[in-house]
Amino acid sequence: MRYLYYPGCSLKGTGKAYDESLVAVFDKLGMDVKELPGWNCCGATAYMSVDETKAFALAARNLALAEQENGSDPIHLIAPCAACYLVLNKVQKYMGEYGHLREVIANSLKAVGLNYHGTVKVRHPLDVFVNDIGLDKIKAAVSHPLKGLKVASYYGCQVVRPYADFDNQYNPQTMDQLMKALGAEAVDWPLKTRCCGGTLTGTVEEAGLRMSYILLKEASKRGANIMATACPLCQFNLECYQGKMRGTFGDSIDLPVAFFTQIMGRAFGLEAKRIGLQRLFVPVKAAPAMA
Amino acid sequence: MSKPKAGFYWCASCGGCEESVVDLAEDLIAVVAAIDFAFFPCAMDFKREDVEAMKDGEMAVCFINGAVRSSEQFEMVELLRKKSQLIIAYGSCAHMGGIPGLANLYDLESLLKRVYSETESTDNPSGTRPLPQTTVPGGKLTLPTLDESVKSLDQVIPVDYYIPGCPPPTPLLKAAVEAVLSGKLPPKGSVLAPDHALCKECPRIDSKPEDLLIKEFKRPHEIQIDTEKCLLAQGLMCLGSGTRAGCAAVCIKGNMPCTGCMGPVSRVRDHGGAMMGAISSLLEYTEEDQIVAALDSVVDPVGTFYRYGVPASMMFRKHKAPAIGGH
Amino acid sequence: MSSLQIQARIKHQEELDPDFANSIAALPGGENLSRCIQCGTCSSTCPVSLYMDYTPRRIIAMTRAGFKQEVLASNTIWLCASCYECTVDCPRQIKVTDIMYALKRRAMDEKVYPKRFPTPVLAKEFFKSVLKTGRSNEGLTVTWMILKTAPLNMLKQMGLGLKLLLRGRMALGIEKMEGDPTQIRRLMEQVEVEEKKAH
Amino acid sequence: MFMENKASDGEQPRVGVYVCYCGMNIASKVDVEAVRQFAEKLPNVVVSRTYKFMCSDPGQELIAHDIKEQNLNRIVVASCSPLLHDATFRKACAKAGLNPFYFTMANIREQVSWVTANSAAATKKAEALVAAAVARVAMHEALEKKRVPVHADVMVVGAGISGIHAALLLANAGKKVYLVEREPSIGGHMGQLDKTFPTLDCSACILTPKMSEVKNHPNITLWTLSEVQEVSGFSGNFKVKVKRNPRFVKLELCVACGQCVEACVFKEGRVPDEYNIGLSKHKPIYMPFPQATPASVLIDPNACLKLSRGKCASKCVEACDRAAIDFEQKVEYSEVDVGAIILATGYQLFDAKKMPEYGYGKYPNVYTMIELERLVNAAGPTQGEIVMRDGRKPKRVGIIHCVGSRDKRHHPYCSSVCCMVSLKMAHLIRERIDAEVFNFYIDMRTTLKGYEEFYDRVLHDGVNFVRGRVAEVTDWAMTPGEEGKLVIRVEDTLIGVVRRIPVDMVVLATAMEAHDNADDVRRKFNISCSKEGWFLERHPKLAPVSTFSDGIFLAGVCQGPKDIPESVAQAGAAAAEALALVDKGFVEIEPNSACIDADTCSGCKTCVPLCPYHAITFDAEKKISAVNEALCKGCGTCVGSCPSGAAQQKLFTDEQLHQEIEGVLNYV
Amino acid sequence: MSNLSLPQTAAGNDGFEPRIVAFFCNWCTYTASDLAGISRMTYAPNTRVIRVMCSGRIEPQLILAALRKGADGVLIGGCHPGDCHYQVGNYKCLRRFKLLKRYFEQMGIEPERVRLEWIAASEGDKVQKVTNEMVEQVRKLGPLNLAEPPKPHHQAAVCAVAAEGAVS
Repeated sequence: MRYLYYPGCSLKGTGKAYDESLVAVFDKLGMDVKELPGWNCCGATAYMSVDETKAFALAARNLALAEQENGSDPIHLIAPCAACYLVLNKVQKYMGEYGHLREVIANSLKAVGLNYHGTVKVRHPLDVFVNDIGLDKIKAAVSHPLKGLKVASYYGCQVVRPYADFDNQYNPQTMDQLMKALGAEAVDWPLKTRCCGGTLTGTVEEAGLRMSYILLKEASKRGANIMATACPLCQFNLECYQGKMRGTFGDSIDLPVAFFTQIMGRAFGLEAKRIGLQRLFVPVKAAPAMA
Repeated sequence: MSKPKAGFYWCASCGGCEESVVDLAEDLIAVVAAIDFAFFPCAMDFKREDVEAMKDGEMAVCFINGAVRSSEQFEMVELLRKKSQLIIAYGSCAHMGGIPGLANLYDLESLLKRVYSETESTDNPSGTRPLPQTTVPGGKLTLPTLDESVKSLDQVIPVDYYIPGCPPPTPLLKAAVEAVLSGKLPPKGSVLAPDHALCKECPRIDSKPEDLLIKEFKRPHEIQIDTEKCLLAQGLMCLGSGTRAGCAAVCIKGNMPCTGCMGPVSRVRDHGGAMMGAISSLLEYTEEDQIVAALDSVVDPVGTFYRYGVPASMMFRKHKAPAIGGH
Repeated sequence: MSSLQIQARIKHQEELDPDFANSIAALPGGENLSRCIQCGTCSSTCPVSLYMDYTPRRIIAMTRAGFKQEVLASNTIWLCASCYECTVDCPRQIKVTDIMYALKRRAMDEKVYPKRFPTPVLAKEFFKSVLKTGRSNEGLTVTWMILKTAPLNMLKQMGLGLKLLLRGRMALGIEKMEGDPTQIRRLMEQVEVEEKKAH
Repeated sequence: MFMENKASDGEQPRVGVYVCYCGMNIASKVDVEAVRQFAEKLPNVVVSRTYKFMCSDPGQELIAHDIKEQNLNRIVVASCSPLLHDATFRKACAKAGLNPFYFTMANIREQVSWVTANSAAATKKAEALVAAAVARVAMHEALEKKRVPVHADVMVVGAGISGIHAALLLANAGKKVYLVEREPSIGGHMGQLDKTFPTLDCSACILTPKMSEVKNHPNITLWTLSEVQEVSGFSGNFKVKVKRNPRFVKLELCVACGQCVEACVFKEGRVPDEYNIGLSKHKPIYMPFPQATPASVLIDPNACLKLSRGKCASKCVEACDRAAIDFEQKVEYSEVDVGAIILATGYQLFDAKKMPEYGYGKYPNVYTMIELERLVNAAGPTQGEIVMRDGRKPKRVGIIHCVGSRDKRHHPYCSSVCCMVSLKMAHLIRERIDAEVFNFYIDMRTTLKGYEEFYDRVLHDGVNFVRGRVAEVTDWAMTPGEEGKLVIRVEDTLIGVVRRIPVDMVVLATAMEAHDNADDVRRKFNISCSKEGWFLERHPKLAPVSTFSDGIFLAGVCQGPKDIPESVAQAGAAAAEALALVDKGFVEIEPNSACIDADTCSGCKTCVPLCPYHAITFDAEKKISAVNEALCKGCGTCVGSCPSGAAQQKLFTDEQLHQEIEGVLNYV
Repeated sequence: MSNLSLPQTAAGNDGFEPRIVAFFCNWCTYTASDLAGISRMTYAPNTRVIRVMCSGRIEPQLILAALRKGADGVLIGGCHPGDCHYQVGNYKCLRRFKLLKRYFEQMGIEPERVRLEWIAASEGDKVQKVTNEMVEQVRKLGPLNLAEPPKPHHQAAVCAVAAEGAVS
């Protein structure tokens, strides 16, 4: 299997810790994954509402770049950010479904000396870890089993909807299995895939805050002492606004929200800085086995 | 009372047809006694002028063998048509285009290129090609020109009867001559041979299984051929099941499969088409890839099913890229 | 003394836009618009519908019927967080999320979205930043957005921004892609050309 | 190669062409008058007319009249599909004394007007098809239909209400019927229901008498635990091989006293009970259900110690004073000849687990409708008490319609009964435990006699109706009132607001779907399936219980979702069709069999191994092959592979097909 | 994802309406095409359907004749493998078809001009899809225009007298 890593803009900004921890985990698992050279913004959701075709073209450029790296077998492009994962998959699919779109994009790419034949596979790290690397290999890498850690796995929307085929859309399991493999306890809760509010938190704050608040509330109610996320925006909303929520909804939630890769890193005994624990607002020290 | 006049002319042919006349052996005497050969370039010294000198319909019958491609052949057969009451297309080439008809798989230019420049034995650095006209000291020399495609005789002039075969079996020739002399002739356009397929006369028919299914096709040089057993049953591509009888199964008796020189029976529209339909149906397989694999053992479909009849077939010649733009 | 406020609620056919539905259905993802049976799954599955002036189902119905103004002026399309619940749950396989995107774009083209409403601005800022650098810089984008829409919020957001900076989660320096960012601009321009060709 | 285009049978063809308007069905797209004029100019055409409805009596009269007046000897009708009206017009020709096979049809409705957008193109296409028909019909020859005697017995496959009803009708008409049922008892799904809508009469009370009538009918041979293995032959003369699994109890001896069950070494049931959808368990030796027919116990070989492990005290054997238990029983095969077959194989229910959003299998208090049928049934696992898996009585119940129906991710079709079933269930719940009931529906479909009235009654019962498809059933509480409840999230589309409604019990009205093995079954009987797996009727309107295989008929839900009255009606229709076939005593075979011309056959034997029905034999004496018309079914494979054109298929001769080819290409 | 190469446009073929002869078996494909009609699925008007009882009846000569007589393409429809109303007729058709394709390769006939499809009685939509695809495919290829085998140009008057002339 030949992998390339597409971080996406957020992992170079608010999601830095995701970037750091993911790379560290790749390394720990002995995976040789280099960053896609010359990658650009995926087109992302907000962009879709300015000009869809342009958004698709941006995404397609990345796929075309990745395809250039094709060797004997096709490239698997790992996109950790939910939005990137969705957009890259979406353009993949739509270029197949809509001939006119395919033409416009193919011609535009040609104009800048690129073309794309649809061979790249866009993968999410959850998928890669559980289905390619396998839980046994993960278990083997665990040096600090996360005893007593009760994880509410939060998948969010776009990692499982609508294009993901690696997990159940209504009750996904991959992250839960992963957490169990790390020696943690997976809390079963019903809001695993309910939206965190996405960009609303920044635009229509009340709505956004409330949506994130609901998630945190339910997770702690079900006994979670940490929440694991697979998307930089989810993590940002769920963690960085907890202070604000206190103000708005009057009760204090102090639930650490970490990237699932950070939790893996911890179990693998990687040093805190390498997996960006210091970048979290809500300190994970509170949670057992995370200190 | 004068004997009816007859002609015997050759176009694009190998001379085998003439041989078949000689094969009449002592019967030849009877024939010569009954008819008067007014034109037989291969055997006697006649010139075109002699024919031109005849009055229209002077010859009772003219046997023409060989396919038609050159300008000379065009002129001659039209001339002979004028001078003869009956035209009999003699032999596979005149009947269906014959072996020369396989040239219809190529366009004229590539043929000339091959023959005058490319063949292993060609030594023609200057790339000389035959010219319709050359001036040499002492005058002009002319050569016939070649048409784009090879044609069967009836594609050039109206033909009254056909005697098939490569070469035609002598008994058919003899019967035809007798028929012409006695005037007991079948309807115009008939092929003067039995109207059923060879299997009916095949000495091996009893050895042909009633549950024959074919796994793959063999070529004669690939196997030790059983001298008693049905050849198709041995995997050899024998066209006897759909080829007109009348040849007394000489090839089969020689332990060789029928290659179809006698052409189809009257009810068949496309000899090769019928044969392909019949023989492929007998394949044992139902899976698409197995079928395709088995058919790979049919090395050269055209050469196998249309060896003597490309011009007379529905396709007539290899298809060129269609002219774009409406019917 | 206040009198009872009333307002005529009738809709006359000539107030509707007969081509609205087709123009939306023609876009990628819009193909099943006409197949809606108004079951309301999209609305009930939507995590934001509680704030919407029209539920997604009604937006579909109104789009189909040509209620262009109402649809484009609705807050529904801007509240859509594109979580794709409706898209995967719709029993008629209508790509509701795509339709919401299409409506947002239409609203921006026709400049009928609410004044100082952040989302379109955010989107535009995003666009600019990508065009310049090939990537988006959340920090700067968000800052711009706030300044343009609600300068006063800036103060409120300061704290958050600062925290992010301190934790190295917001770079003030501009994140650039490797290689030649002008390729992005050329790509975008070519798309415009091709789109014109296509129509 | 040297064919001249003269008519078969010597005579010069005089063709009459009749172009049908079919009201506006054809005329709205095809310029019928233009086609008429076009046809007029075609070779051999003597008369060319148009008419509003050619299939009507006056239309047929028109043909008859012209045949006599203009002494036409060939007829072409350009109208609908030959699959629909070939027979009609052949009769019309015959009435006028013309051999009916001097007729052919041009299909300018299904093949042209209904599928073509552009009018000019449609007309052109219609003309081409008419030209082809005219060219073809000149080559037609006079033919006779062959008569073959039929076997008078009938087989009915599946003994639910449809199969039972069909079998009884036929048996009462004096026909011998083989009734084959896969399960240990007949009765099907209806046997599991409590009450039936809209009359609310008890299902068992109306079904059981019919079941015992079947059991005791002298003309019915009932085979339970049996499945059809193989079907050969053709309409009127089928040979059917039936596999009969052992029940390990001698039917003729068992009186279902139940002592063996009492005695069984297992004191408790251990096998999930199919009849009660696993809501209860039965012992290895058991009675399927109280009214099971035949009234006999049976042994589950996988659960029985004796049969699975070979050693057991076999207390049951001691307990049975009639020595009915027989561990030695083996699978048996029976082969029977029948003239007609009725398929009444029914349906299965959609697996609610395929829609995780409704939490079936995750939340114990989410039930399927059929489970609830058993719960409310007095003979059910709770003796009719509506108590949930956790033992509580529900105070509020939500019934969700269209689970798996009208959903392109599962079944695009409407299962047609769920609305009424849900109304019935709502009523029963109100009546039995006076719980609050919510029905969640997309559209309310109460179309048949007495159904709307029943809806009205249920509305009056105080049942709440919310028009909206439920998005989710969850145990996530947002308010104190929702704690410990199942919360239903739905948009009340009539109000335009999303509602969260906490309930104790959720009931899913799951879709009817074709059996998983429907495809194997249809292959066995050589019929077709719709995309959804329902058996395909020959014509949706005019042959709704016939199939494309003559002599095989459909009854009940195996053809598509329907309720009990409809199923019974259809079973009646199927029985009548079967009766009409076997009572006639003979079938007429379409004269499209192949024949081999003895004079021109070269005896190459190519055709012999290719015939799927071994209808071709090689005459070693004459050294030619010949077709046995009785066995030939007219596929034409031998014709397609005869290398010397000696084999021909009537109605599809080389001449006719090549004329047709020229026809479609030449004139337009 | 399927291939992303740009669809070629039927350059220069404007106004060309392909003529396609279709041979459909009675039980599956012809019924399916009737179903397409009953369901009012409109599709390209270029096909001319000829009904046979079984695809096992269809043989090379019919296909060759259609092309010779002016068809630009030939479409064959039969029951899915295993579903043949006559058990195995469709396999015979498949075998003939495969050999014929090899012959066409040699004769320079584009393979896309002849197409064999299995279409079940319930697949009205497939009739619509396949027909439209086929018509577009052939439209791109352009007209077939097979070279006509020549006919003798002049009728020799003397042929008439031939018979009695022979006996003289």
